[in-house]
Amino acid sequence: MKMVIAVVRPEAADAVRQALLAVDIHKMTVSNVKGCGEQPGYVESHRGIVVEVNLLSKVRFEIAVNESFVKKAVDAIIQGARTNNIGDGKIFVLPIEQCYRIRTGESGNDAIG
Amino acid sequence: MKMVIAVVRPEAADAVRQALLAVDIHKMTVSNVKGCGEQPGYVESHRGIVVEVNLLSKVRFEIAVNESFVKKAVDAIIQGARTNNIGDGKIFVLPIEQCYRIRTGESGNDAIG
Amino acid sequence: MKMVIAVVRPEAADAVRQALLAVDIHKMTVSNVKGCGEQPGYVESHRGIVVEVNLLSKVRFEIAVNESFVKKAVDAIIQGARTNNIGDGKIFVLPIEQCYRIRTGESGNDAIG
Amino acid sequence: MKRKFLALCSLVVAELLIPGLASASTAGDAAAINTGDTAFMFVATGLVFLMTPGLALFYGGMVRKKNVLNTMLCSFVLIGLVTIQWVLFGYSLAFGADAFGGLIGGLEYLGFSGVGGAPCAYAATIPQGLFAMYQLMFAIITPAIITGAFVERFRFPVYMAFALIWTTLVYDPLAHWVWGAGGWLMEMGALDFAGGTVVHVSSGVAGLVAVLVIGKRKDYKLIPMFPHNTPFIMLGAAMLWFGWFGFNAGSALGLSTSSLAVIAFITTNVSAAAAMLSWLAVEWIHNKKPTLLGASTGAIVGLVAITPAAGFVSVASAIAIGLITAPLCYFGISFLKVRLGYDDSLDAFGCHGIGGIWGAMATGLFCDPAINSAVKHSGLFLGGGLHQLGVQLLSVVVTLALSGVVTFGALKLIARVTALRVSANDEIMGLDISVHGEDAYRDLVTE
Amino acid sequence: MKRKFLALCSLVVAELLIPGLASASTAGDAAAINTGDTAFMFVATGLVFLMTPGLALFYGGMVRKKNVLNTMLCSFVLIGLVTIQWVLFGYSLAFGADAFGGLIGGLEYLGFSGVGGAPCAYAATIPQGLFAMYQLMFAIITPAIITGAFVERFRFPVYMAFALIWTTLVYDPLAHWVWGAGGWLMEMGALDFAGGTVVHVSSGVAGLVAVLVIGKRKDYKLIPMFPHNTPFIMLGAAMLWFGWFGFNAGSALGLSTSSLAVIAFITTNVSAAAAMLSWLAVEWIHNKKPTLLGASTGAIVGLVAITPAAGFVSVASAIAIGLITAPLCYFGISFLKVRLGYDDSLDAFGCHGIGGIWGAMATGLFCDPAINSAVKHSGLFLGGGLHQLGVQLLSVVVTLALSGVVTFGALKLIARVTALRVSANDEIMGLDISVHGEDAYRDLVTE
Amino acid sequence: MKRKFLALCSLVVAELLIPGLASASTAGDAAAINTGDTAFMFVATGLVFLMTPGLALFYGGMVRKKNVLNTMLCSFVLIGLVTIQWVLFGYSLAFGADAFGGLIGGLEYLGFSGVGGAPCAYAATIPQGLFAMYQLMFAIITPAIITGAFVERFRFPVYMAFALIWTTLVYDPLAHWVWGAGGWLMEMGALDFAGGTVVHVSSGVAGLVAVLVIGKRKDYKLIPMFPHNTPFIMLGAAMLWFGWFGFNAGSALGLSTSSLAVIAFITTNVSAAAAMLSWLAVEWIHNKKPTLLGASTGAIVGLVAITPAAGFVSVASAIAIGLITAPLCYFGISFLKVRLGYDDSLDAFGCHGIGGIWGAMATGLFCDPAINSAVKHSGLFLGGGLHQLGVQLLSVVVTLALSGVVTFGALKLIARVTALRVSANDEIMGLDISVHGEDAYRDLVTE
Ligand SMILES: Nc1ncnc2c1ncn2[C@@H]1O[C@H](COP(=O)(O)OP(=O)(O)O)[C@@H](O)[C@H]1O
Ligand SMILES: Nc1ncnc2c1ncn2[C@@H]1O[C@H](COP(=O)(O)OP(=O)(O)O)[C@@H](O)[C@H]1O
Ligand SMILES: Nc1ncnc2c1ncn2[C@@H]1O[C@H](COP(=O)(O)OP(=O)(O)O)[C@@H](O)[C@H]1O
Repeated sequence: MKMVIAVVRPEAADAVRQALLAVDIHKMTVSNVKGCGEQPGYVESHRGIVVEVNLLSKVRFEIAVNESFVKKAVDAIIQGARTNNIGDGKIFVLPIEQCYRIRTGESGNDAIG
Repeated sequence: MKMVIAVVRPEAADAVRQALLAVDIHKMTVSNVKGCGEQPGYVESHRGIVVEVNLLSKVRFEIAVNESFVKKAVDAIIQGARTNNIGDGKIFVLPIEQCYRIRTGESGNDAIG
Repeated sequence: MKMVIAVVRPEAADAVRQALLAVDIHKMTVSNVKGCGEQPGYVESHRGIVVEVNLLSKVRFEIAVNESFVKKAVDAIIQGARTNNIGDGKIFVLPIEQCYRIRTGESGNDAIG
Repeated sequence: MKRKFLALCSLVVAELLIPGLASASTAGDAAAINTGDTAFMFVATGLVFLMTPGLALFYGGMVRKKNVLNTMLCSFVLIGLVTIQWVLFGYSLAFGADAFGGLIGGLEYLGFSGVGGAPCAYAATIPQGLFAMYQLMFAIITPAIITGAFVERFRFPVYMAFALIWTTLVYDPLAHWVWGAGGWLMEMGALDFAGGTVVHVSSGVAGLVAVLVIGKRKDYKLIPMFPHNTPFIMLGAAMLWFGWFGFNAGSALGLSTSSLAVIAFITTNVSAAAAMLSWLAVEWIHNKKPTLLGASTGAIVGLVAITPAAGFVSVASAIAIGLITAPLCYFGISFLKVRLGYDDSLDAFGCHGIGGIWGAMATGLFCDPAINSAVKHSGLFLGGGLHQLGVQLLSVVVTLALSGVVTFGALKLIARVTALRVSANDEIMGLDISVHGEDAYRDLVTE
Repeated sequence: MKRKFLALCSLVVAELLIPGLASASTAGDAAAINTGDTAFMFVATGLVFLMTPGLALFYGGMVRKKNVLNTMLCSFVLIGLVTIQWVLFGYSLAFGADAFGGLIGGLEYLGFSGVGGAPCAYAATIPQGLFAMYQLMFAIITPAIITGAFVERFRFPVYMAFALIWTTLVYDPLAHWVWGAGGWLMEMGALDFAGGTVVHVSSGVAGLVAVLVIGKRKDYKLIPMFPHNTPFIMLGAAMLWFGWFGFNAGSALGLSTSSLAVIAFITTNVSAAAAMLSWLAVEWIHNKKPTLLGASTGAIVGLVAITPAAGFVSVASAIAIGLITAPLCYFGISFLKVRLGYDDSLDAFGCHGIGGIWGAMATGLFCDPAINSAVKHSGLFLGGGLHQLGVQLLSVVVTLALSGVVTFGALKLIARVTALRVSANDEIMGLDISVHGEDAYRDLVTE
Repeated sequence: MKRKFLALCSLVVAELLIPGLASASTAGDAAAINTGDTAFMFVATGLVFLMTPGLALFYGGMVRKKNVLNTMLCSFVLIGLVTIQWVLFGYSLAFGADAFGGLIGGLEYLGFSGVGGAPCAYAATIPQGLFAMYQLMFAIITPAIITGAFVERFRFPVYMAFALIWTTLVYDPLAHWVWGAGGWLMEMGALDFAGGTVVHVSSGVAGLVAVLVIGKRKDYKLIPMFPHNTPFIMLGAAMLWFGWFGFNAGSALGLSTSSLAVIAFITTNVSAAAAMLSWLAVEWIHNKKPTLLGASTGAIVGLVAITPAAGFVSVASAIAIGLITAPLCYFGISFLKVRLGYDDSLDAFGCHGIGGIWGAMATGLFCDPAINSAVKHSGLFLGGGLHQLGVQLLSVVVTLALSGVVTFGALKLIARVTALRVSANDEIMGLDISVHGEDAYRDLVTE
């Protein structure tokens, strides 16, 4: 089991979800984050004082999948989020050792989907 | 050392915390997330146009524990969060390779608690 | 590749970012969380009823780095966040199995920076 | 709701067919109209109007995020509902000539018939249409106050029905008894300058009875659920305070015949100020944490308490009334409510019930014939003995009884037909999403 | 913008040099001034002023988080822009004596010259300075309404230019035709009590034409983008409603010569109330989800619809006007807009265009000489035949034509010089950050 | 606070015991009362009242999330504190007959004794009670303005004491000198229509001195801390603007004796509009980012600058005053403040100090006897020479001196007894939680 963590542009979040659904990945957890990387920030101004802001709004997906779904998930995310411009984001795959479905107490591969 | 990540219903969050405290797990990090899975969404309406919303509010716990506490943590979370209805959420256990307490610079098993 | 997760005091977040930049770590994802641990909470009062609140605002950093940068990252975070008072927070290092840059489709060590 | 809507429609059609029924006369007795008084009462009416949205914010800020829209709508919708009720028959029931031996007003003003530019006996220097609008604003906010007690669990359609019943069977008769031509409480000498009993005691007790009938919120464990947006609370309180100038000073119904408007303006502001400071002082003594919620609540209970007394007492008395109301309500909310274990969500009873009862009694303690010649017996503290206090007590008891009984009866009756509360699941989801299908704030940045 | 600023400066300097050009006379014909009327109109002016910030909140709450400041600024900045335009020449164009054969007002009031404490023919009992300020507030809010259609994509500097052109070439002439001395629409007998055509139809159709010209938001897919802050919407709606009392009742321009102010006050409130209930009923019938957004929208369209009719119809007619406007607008927004596929972001046309047209026509259906002697022909439903309806239709068509054509022409012309829309990237980032360099809310707790 | 509370209580008790001390007379000289004027001044008073909650929002939106409630409470609580101070003795100090050789007013109005329905010399056509309430609202907002300088670090109980001292030792004497019967600044010919020096210069400089005494916020590094909620700022600015109509037009104290109210109404709105546009233009020139914060700030400094001049200058002059104030304040805030390195958190000095000084001087440049016969010497730009400018300068200097010295002295004195600032830890936690034990917004969805 793997945890696929993706950080994408806010405006791409919807397309990512659609792409995931299209490959039969329905379960995920989503949150607001701020990111910084190569993407240039923007300027805020406040009564004549101008400040550069580098942390930009991003959306973070957390998708736990069985091994066989990892590639599908990664491809779907890339498909939904890629604009070829700096700031498209990253995908990280982390190992999951165990998983439980709270409702049933099931664990392991069965619990993930 | 393991990272126990749990996504639960907002209304269960308090019970989960109590259950964790009861098994002597006091340290945790909590955040708001949105989740989708099997649980049906709800309908929003806006000046006569009706839209189905699937992302529901959930609360995410991140609890780093030593191996011996993993089962206690999982059981406590299940106890606090289980309603037997779709949407109760998931628990994921990920490996932690190293841990530091910022205040003291300690690392390893001692730093986690 | 490792995922360095740090939970620090909100007021230290800026210093942590500066310290990371100083060791050439520019990419990171940041979010608001609430944490509880040893740090004492505070009291809220509401029309004469007083309640103890234990979940305190914290800022969570998620920084994916190659092995060679782990120590730099950890040291920088500690340098930026340490006040020697209870509540300074924790750093967790988790393994990353794979990483992708969405913009280019690159993967592995090259994709992380 | 559907049926109610159809009923409304047919009423309107009926009126359109019966010529003249609702045509407001324009040929006013212009000579009697004082434009200064009219301008003043127009302002006062607008100010009291603004109190209901102010209350929506005050209450809305206090509930949890998942119930804010339901809470705000419960106040806001009454501007719609009670306006139509008032125009169709409510005004007539409250301010028509005595009918049924003084129990209620007659039907001569149905559909605002004849209510137009000419003055009437209630206010000789302004158009009756304006007087009726002014009184409407009171009729709107009164049931809105009740909602503070039972929000976060009450079914919306049931609420609409309940509000309609309550305003018709409690507010309209009470207004008639206290302010209507020949109203028996007024005749008896009860003093209620701007609605201490009619508005605050009646709604406060209705809230208490309602929560006793419908029960606690599922997750209420005697600890408060904290406000989700305290700046809204202060803004709401400020709008209420601002509006209250119209509420109390406007109750003089003009500027030309007396200086009561100015007196009431001063006492109102002074009592609110004193109660705000007094509430903060109590908080300071209690746990050294004076709060913005406390300052706002203090101001409101100071305004509640001075309402019946505003045009009858001196400035010094107004300070005393304000100073005392804050600890009384504080005690009621932080001790009595917890001890007795009822779940008055936003303290409708704790603020308006307790504050209103204290204000009504305080009027019997401090009323002063030197301030207002309508005061026939000086208050107890001015050496007038217990007489006025007794009358005030009676009017409080009558209000408690009428409002309590009707509220109880109405809810019990409705409960036979349909559920009063939303389902447990809907309550957990929050009423905004489950009942209204809308979410107050967008959380995800993608939205 | 820089150039405009310089132009403004030089105008001001010019005025300073030409003595007397802008000196407001103080030696008013004090005898004619009625202080009650003046106090009333001062209040009415203040109330209408407040509508523009109210609209800023109403609109601001409805857009997505990333565009809220741009949206609010589009309304708020007009208080600045239109005030200066009005004082320099707008008022003169609208209310000066007929020039160019009645197409527009003359230049006698340039720089508010002679507009001071003395009354004028428009309102004999209040200072002309106050009359001019009252009318200014209408001039401010009208272009602000348009913005609801095209927010979330329009360039700000272009917007400033467009607003200046539009208020000069559409609003000022229209106001002259309908309300100016010898205005030809008024002479023809068109009834528009407080601006149904001048304000609402004109701005609503301008919004529609504008979005047809500039196109949809990039990510608009016929499903609405949900409001980011619904409590702001209710607060904005409440401020609008409150202000509308000044808008409609104030249009009687005083209290001393007629009771129209009171009539308009009543019909305004009643129509808004009926429309609120009616909107909620439609939502209930549709999907059992009455909403706070719906209650707010209903109230607004009820206010829009009664605007032209407020001083001409009975209370019963006002109820009917309100009840009918809600389903009309609901249908327009949820069906027509989707079917035709234009992107009227916040339904400026759906609410003000449709509601305004209905109100103008309804005036021809319900107007009643018994209410207002200015009504020469009873409405169709009062047996007066089709005459008034025809005149109303004509005034609607004239408004649609003038506003539609000028809006289209102005935008097409500007589009030759510069882009109307922000870049795709800026639209995605949100206009707050990309255009204004500011972020409405701080998300990170560190900030 | 406890002790202060006890002191208040005993005063009240004292008054209750000394009969008549505080009884407001109702037997007013009704003949002299003009109901139109009275209605107007009632409205003006309400409008100025609303400015303080408006300021609470304006300031509250500008601070960081963790300090919003403290910031709002600092303004809001003054409605309580200053009301009581004013009623007990403040009004008498300011508007009583000269005592101590004109340094301060006498004690004849202690406890509002004799302040009731009858008019007084200050305003012959309205009840003195209303005049006193109107002036109260000015007394409330003045110290509230100061808080903008030192929020996010000042101790709350110390603040309460400071506010009480400041309003008594700075505001009351200043008001007496400028507006009181026989006030020496007024006698000398200083022109201050609505409080440019008394309100704005005095509070602005107090803010500057206070931050010099207490020092910077711990984490202030010459870059601004961004507002946490900019829509609140616009709403606050709009409420201030709305209220300012009462502030400036109301300063004519009526409508019947002059048309100054209308003149002031026009100049006020025009100056604010010009300053808003001018601020946006400066931002545009600077970095092409016109902001909503800028539009709001521009409007406020335009209102500040016109305050002393409102009833003395022409419309064209008002435009000029507004156009110039924005760049002046912009420069002061973005350059001077940074260069000199003081931490005026929300620019109380930058807006009210600089804008107020400019306004006072501008009155000496533009004042026009043709507008107001109280102007004895035309302004410099109207050919009247330097005389009036000199008098204005003197009144500014006197204000700077009095307010600066008392603020410095009071803070230094208090600092001997107790700390002025919260602890470093509390400052980091935020004052809302550490000082008040409440959190403005609920973040976790579980709450
Ligand atoms: N090493 C990293 N660790 C954590 N988050 C990262 C990392 N690299 C990128 N991100 C996230 O991805 C976002 C986009 O990265 P950026 O470098 O701007 O563009 P790109 O991925 O196209 O090179 C960042 O804002 C950040 O949230
Ligand atoms: N594979 C997954 N990856 C990430 N989050 C998940 C996953 N499965 C479930 N979740 C989280 O758990 C929540 C509940 O899941 P759901 O399928 O609705 O109910 P249940 O867990 O009872 O089957 C989801 O809203 C989502 O936040
Ligand atoms: N085991 C843990 N799992 C998850 N989060 C933790 C854990 N321990 C600490 N934290 C986070 O670190 C924060 C600080 O911890 P605390 O125990 O208060 O102080 P310290 O780290 O100085 O001992 C907590 O509020 C919490 O967010």
